[in-house]
Amino acid sequence: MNTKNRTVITANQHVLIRLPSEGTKIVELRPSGVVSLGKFGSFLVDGVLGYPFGQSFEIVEGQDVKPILSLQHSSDPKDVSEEPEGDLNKEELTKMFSENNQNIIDIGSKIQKLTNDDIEELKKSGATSSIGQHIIDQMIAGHEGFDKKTLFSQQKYLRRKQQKFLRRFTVEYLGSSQMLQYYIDKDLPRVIDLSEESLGLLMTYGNVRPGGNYLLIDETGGVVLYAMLERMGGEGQVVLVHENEHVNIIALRHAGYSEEYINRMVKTIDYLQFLEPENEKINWEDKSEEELAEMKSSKREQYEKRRERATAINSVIETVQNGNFDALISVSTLHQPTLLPRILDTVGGSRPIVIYNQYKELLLETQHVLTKDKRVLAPSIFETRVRPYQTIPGRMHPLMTMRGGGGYILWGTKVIPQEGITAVGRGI
Amino acid sequence: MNTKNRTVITANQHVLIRLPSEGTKIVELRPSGVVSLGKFGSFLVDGVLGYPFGQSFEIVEGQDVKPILSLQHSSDPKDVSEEPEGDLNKEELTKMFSENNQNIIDIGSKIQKLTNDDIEELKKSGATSSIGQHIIDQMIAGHEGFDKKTLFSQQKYLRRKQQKFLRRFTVEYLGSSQMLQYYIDKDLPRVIDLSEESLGLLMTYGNVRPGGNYLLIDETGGVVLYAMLERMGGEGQVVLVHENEHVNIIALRHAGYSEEYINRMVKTIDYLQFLEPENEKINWEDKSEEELAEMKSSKREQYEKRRERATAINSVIETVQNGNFDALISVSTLHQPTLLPRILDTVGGSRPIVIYNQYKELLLETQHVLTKDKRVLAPSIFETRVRPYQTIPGRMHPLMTMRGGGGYILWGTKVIPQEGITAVGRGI
Amino acid sequence: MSFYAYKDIIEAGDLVLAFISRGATKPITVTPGEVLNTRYGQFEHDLMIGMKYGSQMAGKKGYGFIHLLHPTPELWTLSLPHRTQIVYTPDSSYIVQRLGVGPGSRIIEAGTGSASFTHSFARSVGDKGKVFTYEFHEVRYNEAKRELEEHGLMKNTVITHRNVCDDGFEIDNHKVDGDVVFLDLPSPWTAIPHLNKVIAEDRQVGICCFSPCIEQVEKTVKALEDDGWTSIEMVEVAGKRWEARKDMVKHVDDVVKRLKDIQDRKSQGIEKLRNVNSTAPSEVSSTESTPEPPSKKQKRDRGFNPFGKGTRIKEGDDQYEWRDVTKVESEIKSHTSYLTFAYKNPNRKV
Amino acid sequence: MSFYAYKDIIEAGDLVLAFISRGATKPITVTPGEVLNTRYGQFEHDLMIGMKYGSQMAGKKGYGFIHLLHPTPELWTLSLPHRTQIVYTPDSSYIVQRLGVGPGSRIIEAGTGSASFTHSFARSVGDKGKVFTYEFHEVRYNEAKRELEEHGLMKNTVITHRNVCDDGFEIDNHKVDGDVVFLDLPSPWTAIPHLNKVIAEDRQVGICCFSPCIEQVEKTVKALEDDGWTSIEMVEVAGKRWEARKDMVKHVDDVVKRLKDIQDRKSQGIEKLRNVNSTAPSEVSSTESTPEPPSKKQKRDRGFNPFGKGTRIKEGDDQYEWRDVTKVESEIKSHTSYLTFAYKNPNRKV
Repeated sequence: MNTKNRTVITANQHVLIRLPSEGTKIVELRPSGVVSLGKFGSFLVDGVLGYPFGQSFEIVEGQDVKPILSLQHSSDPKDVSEEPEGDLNKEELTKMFSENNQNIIDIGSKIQKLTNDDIEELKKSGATSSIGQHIIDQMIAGHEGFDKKTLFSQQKYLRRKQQKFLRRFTVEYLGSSQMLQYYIDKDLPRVIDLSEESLGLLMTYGNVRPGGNYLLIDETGGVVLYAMLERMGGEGQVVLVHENEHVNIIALRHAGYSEEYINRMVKTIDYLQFLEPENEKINWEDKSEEELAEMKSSKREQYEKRRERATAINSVIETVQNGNFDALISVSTLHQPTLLPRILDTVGGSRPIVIYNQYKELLLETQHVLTKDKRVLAPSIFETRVRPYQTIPGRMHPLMTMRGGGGYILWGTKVIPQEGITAVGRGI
Repeated sequence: MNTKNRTVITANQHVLIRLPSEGTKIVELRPSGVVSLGKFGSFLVDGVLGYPFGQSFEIVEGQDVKPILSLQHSSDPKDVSEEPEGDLNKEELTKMFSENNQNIIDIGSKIQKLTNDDIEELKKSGATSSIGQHIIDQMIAGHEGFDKKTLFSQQKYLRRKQQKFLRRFTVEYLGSSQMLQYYIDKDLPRVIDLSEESLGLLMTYGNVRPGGNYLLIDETGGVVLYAMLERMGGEGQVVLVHENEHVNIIALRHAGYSEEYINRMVKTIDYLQFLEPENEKINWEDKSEEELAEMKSSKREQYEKRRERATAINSVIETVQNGNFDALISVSTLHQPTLLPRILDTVGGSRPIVIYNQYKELLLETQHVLTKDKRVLAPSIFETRVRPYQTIPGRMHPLMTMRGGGGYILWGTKVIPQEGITAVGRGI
Repeated sequence: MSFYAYKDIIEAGDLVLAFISRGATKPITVTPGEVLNTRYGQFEHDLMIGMKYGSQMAGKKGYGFIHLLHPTPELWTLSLPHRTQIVYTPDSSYIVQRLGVGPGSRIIEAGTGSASFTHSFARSVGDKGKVFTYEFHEVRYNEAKRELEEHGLMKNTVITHRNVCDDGFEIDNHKVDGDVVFLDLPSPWTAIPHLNKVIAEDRQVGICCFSPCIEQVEKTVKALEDDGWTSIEMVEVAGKRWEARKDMVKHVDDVVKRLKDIQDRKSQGIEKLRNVNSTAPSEVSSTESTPEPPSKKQKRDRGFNPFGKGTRIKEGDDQYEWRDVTKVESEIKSHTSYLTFAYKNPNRKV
Repeated sequence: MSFYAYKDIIEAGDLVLAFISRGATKPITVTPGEVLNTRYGQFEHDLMIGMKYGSQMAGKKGYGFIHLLHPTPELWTLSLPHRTQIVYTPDSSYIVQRLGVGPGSRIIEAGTGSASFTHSFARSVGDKGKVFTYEFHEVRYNEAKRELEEHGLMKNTVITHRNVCDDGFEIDNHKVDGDVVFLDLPSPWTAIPHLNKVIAEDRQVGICCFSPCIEQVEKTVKALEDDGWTSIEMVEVAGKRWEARKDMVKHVDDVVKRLKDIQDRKSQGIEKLRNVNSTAPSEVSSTESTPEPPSKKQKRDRGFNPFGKGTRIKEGDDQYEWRDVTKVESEIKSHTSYLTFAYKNPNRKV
């Protein structure tokens, strides 16, 4: 079974750390260990254990932490009466308030008297909770034009600085969205440009749920597989097709699933075994009890290993031959128009076919092939894009820039065509 | 010269009529004539003359009109103190105000007791200014659930009805945006899916301005040409390449330009003449004065016609041979990757190449060809989309649906490559 | 038939989605003796029994067909009449992904509306989870309740007739203990304070408020902040559907050939033949051209007509060259609602 | 050189835009004796004189090149450092089109900002039109004024140092008589009432207010309504740039062949050779394969490697099969500003 704790921060789990800079990190929480966050400081693991996932912390003294309301709120969470906006240097801000930015000369960093060396010096000078705040105060003092900025741009400036220096972090459950986010930040080609919204659409159009029996092609190192396992909650099965000798599900390294759990939920098969099952089945006959009894223990061990492997391969090949999968989900850079027609028949009737690609042009080619093929009903290409807003009251607008791309999804339904039916009009 | 009046509604001009239903119509304002707006009534042309373009009117008695502030404002424009929102049946609305729509049963048209026959009857019964209002009053009376709707949905309902029955209209100058809008409503394939924003981008990236000398391929029936002439203000020249025996600039029928003006501004040439100029030039030698003197007048007339045609054709062929156009603007369904390389050299150095297509995939192919060609610097494909909002205060949101598509634009700069230059890195 | 799992063979009493054409899917309950009438023919329920889900089924008269689909929350959403606002799949799939909805999640949904999102939630949370859905509009409540019962979704779903803005979310005999909240209400800010009594106290709770107007978002953000929700972010989801099409390749060389052909015909006076019923049009005299089908022989002589102008050409016709292109729907959903997300934490060891 | 018309040959004193690479265009004034230094080489101004605009120019050492472009408002916008907010071409081109800006238009623009839109207006209104532009920030005003003078745009442009929100738009010695208004100000609603004194009285006037935040739009809409503007509509413009790319076609048959190759090599023990420096890799022994370039011979034996994994492959390499694809910028401008349009009419015969 899945031994992960999804609600409480627990030792020996991989978690996502979200930083004020909006950067992310995956760390393993070793009991009594220390986690380093680079310039944001380091903290003792034991200090965060027992809180629910999603809790934010501030590093206070040494490597100790105190819980805070959020990355934007320095105060103790019990003190909820605190103003959520502008809690930082509110007085100074108000004192320096100026009606507009008519007198500001916007020549960027020249205005900033504090050098990077000064900042490094300050950072070294203490490890107290106020170090970030201290640096920011110094920076304001060194910023000639600060009192000429509008209240709003002052706040924006402080927020930027805050993101750079405050020693705060949030511990999040490493769900599939967090896992994807981590790879998007660190290695976008690894996840083939997949966005969170496209992943959600894949899971929904694929009808992924507890108990399903899915056929999956996943070249994201297992990020898509991880999302499926999350939706399946330990019930059902995923048959994962791979193109290399060994399957790459590197993302599952952080999943916290036991090997037994993964072996039960995920069966792997390579394209050779998938497409030429009869050749690739392993001829295996169990040796008799007598024969086994005669074997040396080392030989016996070898025999058991080979037996296990043969059983596993033959079993997954049989699973594929039996087919009737509850969905085909493909996130792959292989040429789908030539691949799909060869594997479609393993999917059950009325089940979804869901193909992701980074490029609409390649799904276009795929759609033409599927439309001609008749085994996939009403295939269409879907594009979904999420546009985040800045929600500061009185200053609401979409973020000025965002990541382009995010991929496209072809969705259709596997059907069973009948020979010799004449259409009236177009029919489809 | 351009004899159009761009500011005042003037007799004998084609204008755009905008209706409360958001429908559009192009009509010619014949003095003392009557313009029929179908179910919105009809009006005497003389009543609208002399007002500035953009004026809205209401049909009052018979076919007379009175100026109104806008299609949404019934009042006299002098009375600007009037509330802009909810001026219609405001009292009833307030009386029937209900906090929310908890008790409304939304079963659409069943609730509407007034039959279409009733409405037709009402419409026949009178031609007074209040006919539309009268119908709406009757509909409210016949609408069982009306008093259970929220104030907002009541207003929305009335607005919808208003759009259907109120006898109001706006007279707009028939600019290029209006011309395009008209075709978008009536015959979208005619303008190859071009949107107003794409047209604007074409004109701007094409650097269209007074005095320019442009090469144009326009399969929209002259809508793009019309936009260019608008931007040129009677100065400069457009050479228009066409694929049929005769050029199709049907949109210019409504332009109000004189034939002389069009002949001065627009030169036409077909692809055969363009691509095989030497073969297509007409051998022409003027006859001597003596020869001409001997001709019969009918023969002489024929001679002059042939002379004019030969001069025109030879002149435009020479213009193309001289080249140095200030831009190439192409809005065409012809295969650009094979066409462009053959015509690029007629465009001057550092001038824009701007290619519109309904399909990004076709510009993609074109971009690859141009990138290899080296005569077009930094070609890229641009997509621009305008998203309109509902701006009712307190109810602001993007419109729920809008037209998809609108086309794509490839923009690059014609350059003069030098042989034998080695790049450092990529260079482009 | 079940929204929780697939079955393979259609039985009497099953809910089947009859896919008639794109945009026309009709839900039917398979009932012996009944007949489904569509513009593509008549389809007897008796013959459906025993067929496989996904089968193409021929009409009674031997032509015309439909496909018999197994219900899923997504296909169900597509089959819904637009009787009320529906949370469409681009929005619902993102909400489910972002809030980490999965087996065991405990959902609070208000209002139920068309219940299409309720179906999606019920499928996703499985038998370890629970969906509490609230609808204040009585007619809609009754419709949704009947539907959820008919669809067998009451195993993990509790529907309540309630104005949550006034009366909150508490339910007799149930500890709601919700960890995912979805509010699709005209004034979510009046419902937010009531949530404290029913959301989980031992783990993080996520919320999504679904509001069409920006002013509702401003009030919602304020109410969330006042009530201690954090990491507030508002987003829009834009979903588009693209179709694969083919566009004819028209080479300028063919245009030039056609112009030359016109010139030649003019100088040879062939143009005069235009209105005469020609049985041997010039363009088929070429030895290279493939023989024309009889129907084409009847057509008006258009001279050399490389792009088939004025004739009916099927998209992708082998006689012409084509390029693959994509086309978006002619009318797109440019806005559904703004989605305001936030989280609430116990902020203590649990 | 002029922003009003093209010239063909570069002369001393001309403003030339040196296109170095996408995203790097450098404006230079051609000055005898000077040299442009770029990472692609050094380029002598003296050699530019007499060259055609649009020419590719080689670096001093014979390699590396730039292109010498003629300024246009659009290329100028691309060459601007992002020192202040710029109205980018997707927005500016739409505003010009929608408000019918053309020869003879009389523009009121506040603030001037980077003056990039001022360039575009000046180009479009021609010598029959006029652009009145106002900037309240003194440093920016001085910069813009100098630039407009240097670019020869004062023929039809008047720039004024002014806080229009306080002091309005009237100018000594000029009847502004504007018919197109563009307000890019933090609080346009304070400027709108001042417009009545300077807009045309005998024809329709169009306005566009450019505001990043939605709350500004609400205040603007209110101010426009209060002041008698009608047909108010707010829109957003989304501009995207796409690049043509090529994506390698990877057939599953090649995957299968590779898996078989691995199997074969394993069973033949060839895998053991992996770490030995093989001079004759097995895959080039095939008679069908083209001779490999020497550099490839040196590479590690990867067995049958149909997609060139682990090697450097140039996009579009003829040895592989490719598909054309488009890719959007990795970071897109998701928002510039909201554009609020409205019209004001004299509402009487003129």
